[in-house]
Amino acid sequence: MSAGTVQLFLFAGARECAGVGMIVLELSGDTTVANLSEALLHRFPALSSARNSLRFAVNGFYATPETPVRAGDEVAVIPPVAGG
Amino acid sequence: MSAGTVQLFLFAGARECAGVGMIVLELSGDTTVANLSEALLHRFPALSSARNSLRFAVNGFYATPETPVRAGDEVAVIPPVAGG
Amino acid sequence: MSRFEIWDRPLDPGAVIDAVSHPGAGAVDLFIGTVRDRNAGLAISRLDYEAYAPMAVAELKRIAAELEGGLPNVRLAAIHRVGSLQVGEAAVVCAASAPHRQEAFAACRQMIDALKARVPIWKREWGPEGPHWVG
Amino acid sequence: MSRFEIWDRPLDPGAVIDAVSHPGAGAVDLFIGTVRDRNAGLAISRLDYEAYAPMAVAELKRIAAELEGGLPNVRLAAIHRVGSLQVGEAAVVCAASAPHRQEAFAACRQMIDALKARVPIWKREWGPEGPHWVG
Repeated sequence: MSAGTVQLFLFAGARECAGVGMIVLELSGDTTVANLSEALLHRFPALSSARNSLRFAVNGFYATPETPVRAGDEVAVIPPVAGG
Repeated sequence: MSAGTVQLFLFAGARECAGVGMIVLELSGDTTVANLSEALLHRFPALSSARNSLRFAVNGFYATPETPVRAGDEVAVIPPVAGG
Repeated sequence: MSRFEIWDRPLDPGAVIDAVSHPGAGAVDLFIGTVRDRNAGLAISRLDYEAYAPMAVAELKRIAAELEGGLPNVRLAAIHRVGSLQVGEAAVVCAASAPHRQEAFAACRQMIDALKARVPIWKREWGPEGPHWVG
Repeated sequence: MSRFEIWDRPLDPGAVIDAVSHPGAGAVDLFIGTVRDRNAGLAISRLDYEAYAPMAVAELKRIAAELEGGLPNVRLAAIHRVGSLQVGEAAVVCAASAPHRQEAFAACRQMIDALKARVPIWKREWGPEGPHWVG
């Protein structure tokens, strides 16, 4: 049981699509990246078309859908990167 | 028939081995790089042990033993290169 | 001292060369990625770069640790710029040093390939039809 | 403006980068060959470089023309130093620019490989048993 909140940061096209760079999500019970992804897409349906290209990071590491998320974690939505 | 002289430059180990950096050779009749190589080794027997590793250049281009040499040409003895 | 950084000012290739140079390194390979005047046939006027900076630095360090594990005696460094860049400006500079050139070339190449695949940095291209995010 | 030169003073990587940079080049690869503190297991205190300078410059230009013929849109430059160099000093700097990084890496690598095989430059190594010519 992980109650509390996490900060979820959005970047680049995902940020522009959502219209915000950070949201705070409430955790209820055991939560994974997949759960947060669902909550995010529910809140911002405009992100749905990009959903297959989005990756997530938890505390600065790339995560899988199964990665657990706990109160106080920093989660990030990572659209396709294009450095260099 | 190419009468006259050519300048022959020596570099690096070949220069040290011969003890000079430049010699002037007399041409007599049709002359090739092979002829100059023979004349050079005759004059500096100490170069003989390195003869298989020496290359020659005529007027700034790598030459073959058959390359003709004419009066006024600049010939160079090129020991194994080691730039970089 | 290897360095992995995000800068919001013009990059300095000399700083990246210095970061990997040492007396045992006979070879340094440096890569500079610059803003081209066109992409996919379209004229580009500028590029805006954005980074998730703390993770970008951490990911650069993880890439370097992985590569240095496979290529002993290699040292790596990379600095990426963010903000609005004009054509010709450097967006990224990365370098690898090694005793010999084969390893320096291989490590630098692998560093920039991994950076482009994994490091959370994005760019918005300003072309004839306005801006759009690349990728 | 590509440049191929022999210098008897410390090299400047920035000058070589500038020589190949242009608005259509998205990638620059730069190689620096420096004097290592050891070679073949022996401690090195310095290296003396000697060049047949007019032919060395001509041969560098011929190498570049050959490579640019096979890799369109690539630009090359190289400067080699002569004289007495201390450990850590750069003996050669060469660079290639191209629209994309694959060609820049390939051209820079081929340039330095050809330079080492063909350009009339020699070095005398000062090791524990005195000086000897390498090669």
